[in-house]
Amino acid sequence: MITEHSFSDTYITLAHGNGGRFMRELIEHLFAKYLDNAWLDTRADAAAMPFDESDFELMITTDGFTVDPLEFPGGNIGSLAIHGTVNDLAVAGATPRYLSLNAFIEEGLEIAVLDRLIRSMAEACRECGVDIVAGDTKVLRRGQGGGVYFAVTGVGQRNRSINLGIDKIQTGDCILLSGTAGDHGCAVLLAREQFGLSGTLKSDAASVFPVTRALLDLPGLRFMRDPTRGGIATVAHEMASAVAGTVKLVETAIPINEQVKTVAEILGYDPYYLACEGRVMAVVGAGDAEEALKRMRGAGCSEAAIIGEVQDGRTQVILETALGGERILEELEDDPLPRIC
Amino acid sequence: MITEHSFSDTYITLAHGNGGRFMRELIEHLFAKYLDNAWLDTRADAAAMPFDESDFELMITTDGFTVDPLEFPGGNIGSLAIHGTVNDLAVAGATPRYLSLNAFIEEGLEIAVLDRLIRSMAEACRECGVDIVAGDTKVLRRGQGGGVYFAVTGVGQRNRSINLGIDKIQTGDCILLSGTAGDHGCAVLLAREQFGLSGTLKSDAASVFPVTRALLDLPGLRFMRDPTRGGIATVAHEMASAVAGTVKLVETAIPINEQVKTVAEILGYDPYYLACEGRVMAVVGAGDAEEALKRMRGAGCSEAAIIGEVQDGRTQVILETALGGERILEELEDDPLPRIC
Amino acid sequence: MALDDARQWLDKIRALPLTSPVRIMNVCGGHERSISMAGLRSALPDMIDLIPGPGCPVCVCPEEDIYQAIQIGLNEPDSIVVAFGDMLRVPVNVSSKSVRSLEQAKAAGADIRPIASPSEAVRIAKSEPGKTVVFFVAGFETTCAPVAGMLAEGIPDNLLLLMSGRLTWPAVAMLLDYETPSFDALIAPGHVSTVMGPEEWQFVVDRHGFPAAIAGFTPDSLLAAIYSVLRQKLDGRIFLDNCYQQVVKPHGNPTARRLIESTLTIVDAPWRGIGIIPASGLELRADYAQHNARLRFPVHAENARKNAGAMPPGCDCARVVLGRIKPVDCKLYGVSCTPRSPVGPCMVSDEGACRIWWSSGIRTRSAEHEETTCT
Amino acid sequence: MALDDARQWLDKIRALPLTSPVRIMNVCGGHERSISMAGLRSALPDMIDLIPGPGCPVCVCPEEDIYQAIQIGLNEPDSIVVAFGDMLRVPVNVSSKSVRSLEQAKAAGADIRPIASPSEAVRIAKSEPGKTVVFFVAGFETTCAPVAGMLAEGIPDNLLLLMSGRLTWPAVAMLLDYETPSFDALIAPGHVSTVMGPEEWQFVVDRHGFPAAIAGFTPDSLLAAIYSVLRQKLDGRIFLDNCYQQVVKPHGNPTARRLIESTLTIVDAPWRGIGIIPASGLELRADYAQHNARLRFPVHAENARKNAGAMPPGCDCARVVLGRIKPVDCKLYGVSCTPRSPVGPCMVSDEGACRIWWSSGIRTRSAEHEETTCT
Amino acid sequence: MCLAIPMQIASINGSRAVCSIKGIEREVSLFLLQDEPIGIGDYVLIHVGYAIQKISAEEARSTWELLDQMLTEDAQHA
Amino acid sequence: MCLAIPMQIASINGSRAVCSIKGIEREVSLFLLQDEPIGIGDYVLIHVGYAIQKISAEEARSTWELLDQMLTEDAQHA
Ligand code: SF4
Ligand code: SF4
Ligand SMILES: [Mg+2]
Ligand SMILES: [Mg+2]
Ligand SMILES: [Mg+2]
Ligand SMILES: [Mg+2]
Ligand SMILES: [Mg+2]
Ligand SMILES: [Mg+2]
Ligand SMILES: [Mg+2]
Ligand SMILES: [Mg+2]
Ligand SMILES: [Mg+2]
Ligand SMILES: [Mg+2]
Repeated sequence: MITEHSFSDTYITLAHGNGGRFMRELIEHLFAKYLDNAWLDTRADAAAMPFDESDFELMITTDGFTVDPLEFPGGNIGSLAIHGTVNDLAVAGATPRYLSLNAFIEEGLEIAVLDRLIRSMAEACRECGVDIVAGDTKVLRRGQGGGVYFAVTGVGQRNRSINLGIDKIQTGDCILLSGTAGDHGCAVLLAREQFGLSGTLKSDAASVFPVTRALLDLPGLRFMRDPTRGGIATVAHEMASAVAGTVKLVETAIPINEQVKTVAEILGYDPYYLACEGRVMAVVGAGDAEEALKRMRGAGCSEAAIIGEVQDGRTQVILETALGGERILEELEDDPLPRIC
Repeated sequence: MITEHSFSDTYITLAHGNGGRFMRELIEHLFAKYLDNAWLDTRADAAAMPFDESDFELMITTDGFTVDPLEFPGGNIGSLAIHGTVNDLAVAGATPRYLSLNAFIEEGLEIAVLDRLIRSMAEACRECGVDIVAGDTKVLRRGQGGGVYFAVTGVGQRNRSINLGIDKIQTGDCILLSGTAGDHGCAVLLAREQFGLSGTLKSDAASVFPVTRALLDLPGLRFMRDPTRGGIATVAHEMASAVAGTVKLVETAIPINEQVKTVAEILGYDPYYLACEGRVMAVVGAGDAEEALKRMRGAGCSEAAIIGEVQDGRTQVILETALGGERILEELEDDPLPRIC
Repeated sequence: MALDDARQWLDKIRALPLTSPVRIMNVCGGHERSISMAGLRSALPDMIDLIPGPGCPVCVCPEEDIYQAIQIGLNEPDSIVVAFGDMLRVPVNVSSKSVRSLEQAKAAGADIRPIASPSEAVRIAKSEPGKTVVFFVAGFETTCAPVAGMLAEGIPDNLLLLMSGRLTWPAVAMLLDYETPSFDALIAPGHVSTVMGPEEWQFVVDRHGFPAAIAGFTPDSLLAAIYSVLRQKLDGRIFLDNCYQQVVKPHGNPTARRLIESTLTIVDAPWRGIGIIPASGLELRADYAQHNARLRFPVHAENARKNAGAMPPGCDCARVVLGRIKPVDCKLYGVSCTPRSPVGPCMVSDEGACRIWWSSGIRTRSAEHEETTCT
Repeated sequence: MALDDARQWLDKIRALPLTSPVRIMNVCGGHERSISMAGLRSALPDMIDLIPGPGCPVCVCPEEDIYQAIQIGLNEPDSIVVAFGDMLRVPVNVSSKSVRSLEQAKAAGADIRPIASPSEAVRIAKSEPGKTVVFFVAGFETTCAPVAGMLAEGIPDNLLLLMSGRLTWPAVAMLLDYETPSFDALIAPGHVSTVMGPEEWQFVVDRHGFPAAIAGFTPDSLLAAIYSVLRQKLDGRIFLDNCYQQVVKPHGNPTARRLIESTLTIVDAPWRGIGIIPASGLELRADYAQHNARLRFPVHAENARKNAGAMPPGCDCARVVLGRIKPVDCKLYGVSCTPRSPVGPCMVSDEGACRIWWSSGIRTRSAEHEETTCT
Repeated sequence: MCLAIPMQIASINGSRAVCSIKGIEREVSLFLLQDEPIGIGDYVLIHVGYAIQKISAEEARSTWELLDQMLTEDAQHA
Repeated sequence: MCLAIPMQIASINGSRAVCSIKGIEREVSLFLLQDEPIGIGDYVLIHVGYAIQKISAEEARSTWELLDQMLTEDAQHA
């Protein structure tokens, strides 16, 4: 049953696109309301659908990419668009195959910049073993839009025997993170040269397919997700809602780069809400957690860690602080703003 | 062999996105240069690729949609995005199945407007028998960008026995158009209320799948295309290049709405370059041309016409004028601008 | 119906006992465009040579003025430059890495907007009171009349004009004063005459003894005028025919002429590639000094800028515009100069002779037009 | 290391022989946030009640000032409003269909930009000479010192300030003057003291006999201060302790105090929900009249605007800010007032008591906190 | 140059009018025809949004038609 | 309120300095410390991009530590 929802806003604000609650409600109560069908699952990274009679399901995912600045240490919007799309297929348990690309380019963009972006994109495709098989470009009137937007759709195949899903999560499961949290969000923020800040931090943007492939045949694997917009706290919230229980994260267990911690302190941000673009959050039955950790590390994720667990209790995300206190990690309300307080 | 190309511009201009030569060169010498692979064909409406062992090929297409204004008589950017994507599959001979949707929404857009757009989108999906199975939204900083952009990827299936392509065109073939030319481009222009113009004209935006399905088993059918950006003149150019011959269009045979003619006269535009969003240009062996026309009309296209033919000669598009003179239809150089001369 | 009329005129022309080539010049880009759109050149007997003259206000607009408009857009803070769409792609004489046209200035960040009416300039100025709107006006009498109307009705303080108005008849007078005019008969411009009256063209007949006819822009009106000047030549009866009586009335539009006189003043003016033609320009009267962008802004053209006002090296636009050579006779035609990368202004505008010839499919001198040199 | 220290302090506190509840007020949102981030409330013995006081400059910023900043952004042509990020989401008392916050003004087209330093305000003003940049300054002494520094260094002509500076000690003095203060001991603000010196807080001890300690923002410093005031109370030895000696030096930062005195002036000032506290505001001195947005722009608040400056109906922020009730005691808490749709300012800022309590997971009075009424 | 097209006046409001042709309407200025008797239903020639002349019902013709006719009549009378 | 963090001065240019901590650099103003002897390597407390105080090496402590120590010493001496 679709229930009517009345939006508290009259206008779209940036908060409707930040991965938090406003965006979720916009998708649930507007897009999904109209577009609802048997295969559309707004919570899934990729959609599975019947297509042929063979052993594989066809998997489709799509993402739009906007970054300011277009280029940042560790990547650019071109490579990011490929990694982001491939990752959505990978965490869904699929092998990425084909991509489509839409480029919205702002009037006045330097061709040399575009050249670099598309080149990185091509490199990322080669590295990920995928091909862009359809594309389109539009040029936009000059705005404050930031030069270029990409929309990438990914098509992959998944063995029908794979049975992952957020609804497979159970109380007692362990939560793993394949690397440090928030590097991408923080690296992009630093690259903006706003607030007079600079650092040597690199984005973590990369394909997570090697990691997901390593985990895929682990019997206790329940669910994987790449914590992008909204960071690990937002994924933790999605897990808590799905299981109607408490997700407990342990502050001391979460790997966070020192530079990310420092920037978060300076600006009054919370690193758990900063985006990663090359990490996997995986939920695994407690008995398989150590094995999952070993496999993650074996796939090159030396900083992978078990960062929390799923518990009975109210639907919430709790952070156990270093002092043994507890703090609620609220659902992301809005884009972070620099604070003085 | 990929040859090096040096762009005459330093910056992207609107001309790089208008469907004309500048855009083609941008795609050939930048996007395709880097992204080249066995399946990518920048000239095709949809990409065919092996996927399973059954009777069908998987077809993928993608398009970005930007319209100013977002709503216009006969449609809006929501319905247009579906029709445009479905049409690219349809003219490639495929049956559209699944779509992915990316929405880039500008900060400040009225939610009520977005509501109307997505509703129209859903209606268009139902009418075309397709489902959106993956989606993503991004909110953009306020610019002059026009409120919302959509990127839609379409996946369809095509019987392996179907053998269409621009390279199948032969000298002597006839060219058909399924309805009046330029209605969409002109209706959008009128909806802008720029230049103090208004009219009752409606966009032709619609699914062409009924038309393409009706033509599909005609033995003499060589090629179909929807003449969108750049209009019928641009498609005629693509045909002329493919066959390395002359495409001759007959002015008196091309159905054009009186209002389109008038607006073109007032602003000094050429209607052959104005976009359609619900027409098919089909190339058919001369012997099947009358049958093709009958089928188009049978599929509801009462104004369908045989508008020209493919001839030996220089690679060019010639318009035979009403007075029996000849005029070259040049390749579109640039977006039209209102003229005083 | 007009089409049937056109066919009848065509038949009448074909029936004329022409024995030697006749060169008929038009001085209106609109005529040239109608000729080309209707395919008249290929439909008319070979003996008839239709020659485009200095009829494109875009082509003859001084390079310095376009440069100035570009620089205002790029450099003056909070400026908006508005211009008729035709002007946006005309190149100036700067290196190809610099900003060469108003359109490139727009891509480089200037606020440049194409308009289709002086009313839009006023509307934009009113809706952006914090900005200075500069209306770059290139145009002949027909276009200057609405601009004069706009001025007379009153314009907002923040609307300035960069006037490049031009009168057509002085250019034709200059061509006729040459020792060997490059044409044998004149098709006079219909809409200029609508405003200014047919009388302006009487001098062609009276002083120079050349056949002349005023034409409209439909094939039938153009063909009627072509028929008329051919008959004048054949029969030896030379007079100013008016083949566009629907709108070309005696004395034209007196109100428009009065408004032009009260707001604009006639000045000596440069024509791109031709040089200064005395008393051929329309500039703002002194009462409008506050709205004159030339007076309000510094001349952006650095003195050091090479080739300011000159034609690009190798470009023969000057002689093309004067009807002394045909486009294909320019060495750059189709070589370095094409609509894609125009060298001279004649290759830019839809009204430019070179552009029109290119669009008519004429690609090289040697191919179809060995006979085209007309000097 | 600091964490080990924190554990040691926690152990020392747990070892104290507390027999009755002690209410410890802090007057710094930063303290409140550190307490919440470190989970101190759940880690400390139940007997200890940590009470947030009027320590959030965002919460106490007058509604009229925010309304004024919004109206400047919406109505003054070519204006840019810059403010510290915290201020952007604070709502004013207008209907929910109107523009209620600076962030909504931005969505509605105003040019509103969050900044993280006064230097950015100067940089923006310099890079946009054609615009008027209005820096909306809400802040306590710590923040007013850099603003004073910015002014003393010299600012561009097009940079105006809308000053809502506030002094912290007069608010605490007012609380202590109540018949029944809502707390038993004070944690004094560390960074205010860094600038102004610890001496400002001596009156708490001397005049009122309340235990007091200045704390920094790490758990160890806060726990040291909590330990100190508890020991003071238990041992009956009342003094002003300084648990933040790294930066809180005698007399604070004399340069900063001198700059504040030379650029700003102390005025009676309204605190949102509290009313006017005498001599508690910092406003620009008369020498800076040219830069004073209050003087340069009309007061946008129409007199007709209902509830200007008032608290929203039903909102108990005033008593929350005064420490007289706890957030959960407000009837709107968690009902119509949540961080998602805040009614009062205390639910907006990350430093607002209601927001912090909500973030700590405290959802309803009846559930976990039946005992929370502290009046 | 001077692209202009004929339109019919549909409504007049001071010196502004809405003109139409074949279903397309355009807002135009009548300022240059202020001294002409002009009304709804009249055809005018529009250039850059301004009516520059009233259009009469004549066909495209050349004085030669008249001359030829006169000559023919003369011949018949002779 | 008054979020502030300690950083180390990496370079000084007039009243501006670049400070760093754990690999993050920030441009800050030293204007409020103009009367202090200050140099590269010093730690300062930064609030809204301004250094508001020099940081000394002390630990977080309470006067009670000192008092208790004195009391203990007193007791020992007694
Ligand atoms: S071809 Fe080009 S360079 Fe030559 S005259 Fe024409 S416009 Fe000038
Ligand atoms: S819960 Fe909301 S309304 Fe109540 S005191 Fe707190 S902020 Fe004000
Ligand atoms: Mg996705
Ligand atoms: Mg994604
Ligand atoms: Mg994902
Ligand atoms: Mg496309
Ligand atoms: Mg496509
Ligand atoms: Mg398409
Ligand atoms: Mg297509
Ligand atoms: Mg997504
Ligand atoms: Mg002309
Ligand atoms: Mg505070």
